[in-house]
Amino acid sequence: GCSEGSSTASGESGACDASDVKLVGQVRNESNPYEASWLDGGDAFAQSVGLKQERLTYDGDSTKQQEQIRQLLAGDTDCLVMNVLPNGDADTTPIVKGADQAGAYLVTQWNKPADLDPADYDRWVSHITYNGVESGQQIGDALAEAIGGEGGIIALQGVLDTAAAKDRFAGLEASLAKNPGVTLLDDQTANFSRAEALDVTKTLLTKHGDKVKGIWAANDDMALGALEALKQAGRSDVAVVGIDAVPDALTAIQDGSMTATVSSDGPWQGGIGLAIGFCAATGELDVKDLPADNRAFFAEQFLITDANVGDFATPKTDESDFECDNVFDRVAGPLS
Amino acid sequence: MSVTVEQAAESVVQPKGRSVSERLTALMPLIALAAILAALTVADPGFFTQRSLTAATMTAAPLIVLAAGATLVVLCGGIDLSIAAMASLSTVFLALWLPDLGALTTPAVIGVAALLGAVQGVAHVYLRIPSFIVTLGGMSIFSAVALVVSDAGTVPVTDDSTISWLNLYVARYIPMSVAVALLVVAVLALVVRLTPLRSWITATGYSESAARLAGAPVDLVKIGAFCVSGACAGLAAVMLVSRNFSGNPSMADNLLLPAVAAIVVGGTAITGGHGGLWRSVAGALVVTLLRVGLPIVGVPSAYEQILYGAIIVAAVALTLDRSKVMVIK
Amino acid sequence: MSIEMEEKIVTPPPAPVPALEVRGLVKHYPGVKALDGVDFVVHQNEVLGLAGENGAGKSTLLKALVGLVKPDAGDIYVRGEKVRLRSVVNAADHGIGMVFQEQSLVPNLTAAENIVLGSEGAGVRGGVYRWDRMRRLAQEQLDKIGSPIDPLARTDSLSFADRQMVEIAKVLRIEQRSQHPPVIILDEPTSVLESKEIETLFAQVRRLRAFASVIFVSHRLDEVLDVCDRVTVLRGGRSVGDVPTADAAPAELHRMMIGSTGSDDHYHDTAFERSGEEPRPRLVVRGLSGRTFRDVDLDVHAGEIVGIVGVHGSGREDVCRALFGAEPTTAGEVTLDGDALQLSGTRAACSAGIGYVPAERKIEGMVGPMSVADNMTLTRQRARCSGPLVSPRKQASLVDSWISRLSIRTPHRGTAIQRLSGGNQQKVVLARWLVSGDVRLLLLDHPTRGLDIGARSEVYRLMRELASNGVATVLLADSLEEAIGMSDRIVVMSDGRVTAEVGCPSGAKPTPLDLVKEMV
Amino acid sequence: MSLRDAGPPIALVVIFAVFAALSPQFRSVANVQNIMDAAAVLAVVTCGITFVLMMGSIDLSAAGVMGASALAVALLVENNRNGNDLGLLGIALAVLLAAGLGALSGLALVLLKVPSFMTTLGVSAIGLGVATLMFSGVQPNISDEMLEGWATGRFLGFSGLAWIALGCVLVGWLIQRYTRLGRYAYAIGGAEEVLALSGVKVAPFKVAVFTLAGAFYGLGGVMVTSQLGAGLVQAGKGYDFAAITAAVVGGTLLTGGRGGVLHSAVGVLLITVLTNGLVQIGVSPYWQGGVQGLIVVAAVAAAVIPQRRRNQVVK
Ligand SMILES: Nc1ncnc2c1ncn2[C@@H]1O[C@H](COP(=O)(O)OP(=O)(O)OP(=O)(O)O)[C@@H](O)[C@H]1O
Ligand SMILES: Nc1ncnc2c1ncn2[C@@H]1O[C@H](COP(=O)(O)OP(=O)(O)OP(=O)(O)O)[C@@H](O)[C@H]1O
Ligand SMILES: [Mg+2]
Ligand SMILES: [Mg+2]
Repeated sequence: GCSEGSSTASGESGACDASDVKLVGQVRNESNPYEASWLDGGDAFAQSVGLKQERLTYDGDSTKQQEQIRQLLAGDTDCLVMNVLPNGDADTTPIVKGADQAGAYLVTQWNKPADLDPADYDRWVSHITYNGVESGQQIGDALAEAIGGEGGIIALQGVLDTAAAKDRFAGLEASLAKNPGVTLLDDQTANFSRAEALDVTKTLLTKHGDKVKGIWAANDDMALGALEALKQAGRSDVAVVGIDAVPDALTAIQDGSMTATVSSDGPWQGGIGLAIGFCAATGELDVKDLPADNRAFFAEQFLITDANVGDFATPKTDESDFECDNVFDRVAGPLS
Repeated sequence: MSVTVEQAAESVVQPKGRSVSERLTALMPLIALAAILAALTVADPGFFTQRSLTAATMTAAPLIVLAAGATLVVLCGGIDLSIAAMASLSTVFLALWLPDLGALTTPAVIGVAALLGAVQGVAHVYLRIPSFIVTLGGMSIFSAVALVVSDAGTVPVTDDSTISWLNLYVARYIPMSVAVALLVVAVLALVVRLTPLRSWITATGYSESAARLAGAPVDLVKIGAFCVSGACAGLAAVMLVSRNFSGNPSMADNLLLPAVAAIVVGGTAITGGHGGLWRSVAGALVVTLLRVGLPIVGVPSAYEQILYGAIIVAAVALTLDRSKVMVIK
Repeated sequence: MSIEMEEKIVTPPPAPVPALEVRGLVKHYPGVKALDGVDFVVHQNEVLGLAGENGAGKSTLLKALVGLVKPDAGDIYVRGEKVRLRSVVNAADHGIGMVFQEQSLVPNLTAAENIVLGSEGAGVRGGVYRWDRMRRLAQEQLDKIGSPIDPLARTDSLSFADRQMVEIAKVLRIEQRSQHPPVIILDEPTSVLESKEIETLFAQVRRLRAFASVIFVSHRLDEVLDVCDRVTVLRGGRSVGDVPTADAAPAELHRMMIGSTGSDDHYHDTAFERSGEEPRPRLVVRGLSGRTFRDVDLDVHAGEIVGIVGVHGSGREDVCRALFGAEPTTAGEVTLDGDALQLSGTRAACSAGIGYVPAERKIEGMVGPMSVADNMTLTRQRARCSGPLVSPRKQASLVDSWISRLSIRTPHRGTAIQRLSGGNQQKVVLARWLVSGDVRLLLLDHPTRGLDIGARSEVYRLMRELASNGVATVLLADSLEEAIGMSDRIVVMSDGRVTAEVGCPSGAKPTPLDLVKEMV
Repeated sequence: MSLRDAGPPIALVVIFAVFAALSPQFRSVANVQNIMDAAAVLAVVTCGITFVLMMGSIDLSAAGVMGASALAVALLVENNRNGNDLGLLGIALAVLLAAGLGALSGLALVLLKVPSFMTTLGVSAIGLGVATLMFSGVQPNISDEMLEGWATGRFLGFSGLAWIALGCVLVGWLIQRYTRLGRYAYAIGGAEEVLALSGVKVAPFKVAVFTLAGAFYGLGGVMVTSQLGAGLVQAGKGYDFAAITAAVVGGTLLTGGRGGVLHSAVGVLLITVLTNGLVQIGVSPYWQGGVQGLIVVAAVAAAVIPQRRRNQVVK
């Protein structure tokens, strides 16, 4: 019955046999801990439903990502489930249009142009992201508190043309408005890169000297680069905050050299995207009936400081998170 | 198909034909292409389907155009490192101007890109700066301009009616962008082959001083090559926008090394003089197959890079006609 | 060992083993039989001349002797022993060394390094340079040929002739390298030297004869007869004659080389006739100054050949390049047929009807990998085009007609020019300016460098023909004799200035001595 | 020093003077130290690439080779991933691995007769692949005191890395001036075919030069690891083009046969001063890349003015 159904009603939603589903996870590369853990989370989910995840990486190269997606969609797409991290906002549109045309189930994360809405599509099940403004503000506030609400800070921005970089910086600006004692001495981009952050921070430290009381970094990699720069400059009085909760940052928070970070749960992201798509493909979720809040949402995130860092020290996936009834448990709110 | 500039000359003057080995070296880019296709098919039989191959050629279209344009510069003995940044900048211009200029946007963007290319050519020729440096500088300048005019963000295209024709198909199976790419290459190749340009370009590439002392318009030829290279980058940008529905200041940046690789894999000598436009088409297809094919047939990411590196070197070992290249540097 | 000694004592001394012997050497190139069963012998302590027209196979033969060309058939014997020469090093171990026809020095190294290159000996220990040793080794070699060059000068800062001396100094290193009496090969070493330097070289060759054998190639038969003991003549890849110089005359050698007797008057000297009233000179140069020349005045009439002579560094070459727009000028006016010339670039010069044949053919004169046809039509594209398109038919008939007119030896018009012999390459380069027939002023810098007598004569005939068609020619000749033979008027330059002007009409030619007086 | 070599140093002085005039922080002692520290890795990488460029070849493998050596050293010295604690030996092994990758480029060049542009591009990909294999999802953080000390320790005001770079430039210069390897690399750029005519076997020297360059990149990767305290696959990102730019700005010709380690050192300082100065005077991050590109082009243009000739070939 089942197999018959899937072959005849190939265009229809939710008619796939669980064993026919093909799971694909695509991230930039496997050479950074966050994205590697994302793919591991995807593997964990795939294993829990007796499947294998196809791991794709595109080296942070937009064209290569499109090329892979196009090639993927040129194959068998009826029961294809994709959990994709688009390289930038611009890359989401063609992915969505391509998947929709080919009839593949798609979950995207992080990047999406504001005017593109999953609710307008049948097979684009969900878009998941974290509230960058909120996280930027949370760590901004934590930084302000750590320097006693008074003093100069410098900001390290991410890749300038990404929404994440812009939102997080907007969060910092909101935080600055709330903390009038804190002044932004300088902002420079270090392109989310640890090595660039090291050089930029060293230069900014010489430029502003002792006025620098804190460093706000748009991700943990840059925060860690800044920490190295501080170490080399022999400065231990500067507070550093970042976002992403990569293992090294958690260690740094544990040993007190870093002040705060915000969790974005890589393994969960890698699993949940596939889980949502899988549930839609097998018919356990009816895409049309999903509330708008579940089609595009901010996921829950947590500010991590030395008070709660122990809870996050070992990243793990919880299989129950991925059950079809629970997949939307971490919805924190609609995209604003 | 892979008649190169050089061999075209010989077929004109030597109707008796070429020796077997010469024919074979001319075919090498195609042989390399077939070999890689065969290997990928063995690894995953699902790869050798009409849909999959169509998708691969469509993917290759902008790369073909970029590589073909830059091939002219390479034939003249220079190199154009700005093509990718130029294409990125052009995507931003295209997305920004589409609402106002409508159907005129495409020619306008290509024109501007050609102009920027020519400016680099002029700087190279008259300021005597190595093309490597001029275009490296051009690369960062174009990126900065793109970042500023786009306000460091994606510029969405809401009404893509004037460029969406690039997403249609010719004769049902051939993507329009591929047809356009091949047409552009064919026109360029014909112009080069049938006019004195062939002599001038080849002479400039092999021995610039001899060409100059023979009164060949070396400066003009070089500026022209940069100009065409820029125009091709503009056209590649149109293709990219038509499929991405937006412009972005770094959209094509990662196509630089693949484009240069395509030229070299095609068998064009990086030192200038020997090579041809059709060779770059074959090269672009080889590079595309490697870029998309390896991950799709399931090679893990780390091994994919190692394989890519090894295969691409092997491909060049196969395609380069060493009798035409005096020293391999 | 002991038996040999015994034999030597008992039997009368055997005919000495030849230093080098070649039997039936064959070498094919695509479309050409460069060597077609060459036999030849070089005795010990002998200077052997090798003569033959361009493309006769001299360079190929010599390259086979130093292991650079692998013969298809035939044997090489060194001191009676059959050898297979696989590389230059291999040949050097057998005591064979060569100065190549095309200069082969590394331009960005010092002269000293070039001289010891490949056999640094004590100059390098454990991969580390010992510059003082290196300099001393090089100085020894330079002293042998009496060259005053600073061994630590960069080679590209030396003049062409000095570089040639460095090459000769370099090949003499073979004395140190091999314990056998060396065989030293000189492929056209004199074509770029001046008479004084040639004398030094010949003295050197004579010194070498005491302990070595020398093979000497030159297209100047008088030189061959002067310095050699014996001459072997090559024609079409075979040896066609072998005569002691004592009883040979140039005419006879010439006959052997080309198979018929050549005329003595190879300058094709004809009286220069002006038709009616003297018109304005075609080329008028006034006060031209540049990096290496100052205040140069020069007139050349239509149909006139003006030779410029001068020692090295006289600046005559740069004057030519300046007229062609390939060298910047600081002052001066130039008019061609009354129109002011913009010396802005080579392209402008070409379209004004000026042609230039550079001296350094390999680097500046031709595009090696391009075909003969493409090289020939590179300048005058219009000659082979119909409209904007190249017409293969037009090109074929045009190029073929010039190939036969100048008897250029090439398998085909589509052959890469680098596969031709040096002389034939030069003919193609010359033909470049002739194909369209609209050149008004020809600047010829050593146009006959490396050409055999036949080809030379052909070039001279061409120059005359062009002159009688009204082309004005400036000639930087290969030798004073050539300048005198060809020119209607000779301008002497020294230190960048014009120092004298000597009339040189047919029938009232000055002697070389007259000119030398003006030059120094 | 002849006039045509004087261009880049003059440009360096001029640019330094302009920034010093515009920004008081720029001319502070701390910032000069900072510039030297920031130049260290690039200087070492450029040292290596200079030998390749002198031969007229090109080398795009720095990024991959540095990534591989960074991961290797991070896994060989004391770290949080495994029990290794090889110290100096670990560093040597990482440099050796890098030299091996360099040799691979050279071997492919001479044996397969593939242009270095391509062999090094391929080896770069291979290096990144090897690095990703070693990375396997978890960042190795180093805790080796000596290696960390390279970046943090100071001697006469400059960090260990700056001294290492200085040592590399010195060693590079000695190799270039006083060894057969260096002189032949130079000669190969001048006229490779002539070397062959003189009976020199060029191939081993080419391989050796690429190996030497690989070793320099390897050391560069180790230095980045020391700076960042962790082995990153991307340790060498951008260094390939940056090093070529620095070498060319310093006066090394891409066609080979001219330039040298000291030229390149000047080029490195020029680039580093530029990067640092633009941040110091507060140029918008959007424009920084563009301004830097413009100044590099202008600097090279100004530097070539004294050596301009009508018929000079510029590729
Ligand atoms: N590498 C090559 N490939 C093809 N043909 C060649 C090559 N080298 C020489 N030849 C041909 O072999 C023939 C002999 O050439 P070679 O250079 O030995 O002549 P030559 O006697 O030295 O002439 P010249 O006096 O002009 O130097 C010529 O016809 C030439 O075209
Ligand atoms: N920039 C320079 N600085 C110093 N000397 C130079 C420079 N450029 C050229 N020269 C020298 O000036 C001379 C230019 O004279 P030129 O070569 O024209 O003499 P020539 O009379 O044509 O010699 P030849 O008899 O060899 O043809 C050359 O010897 C060259 O070495
Ligand atoms: Mg010869
Ligand atoms: Mg001269």
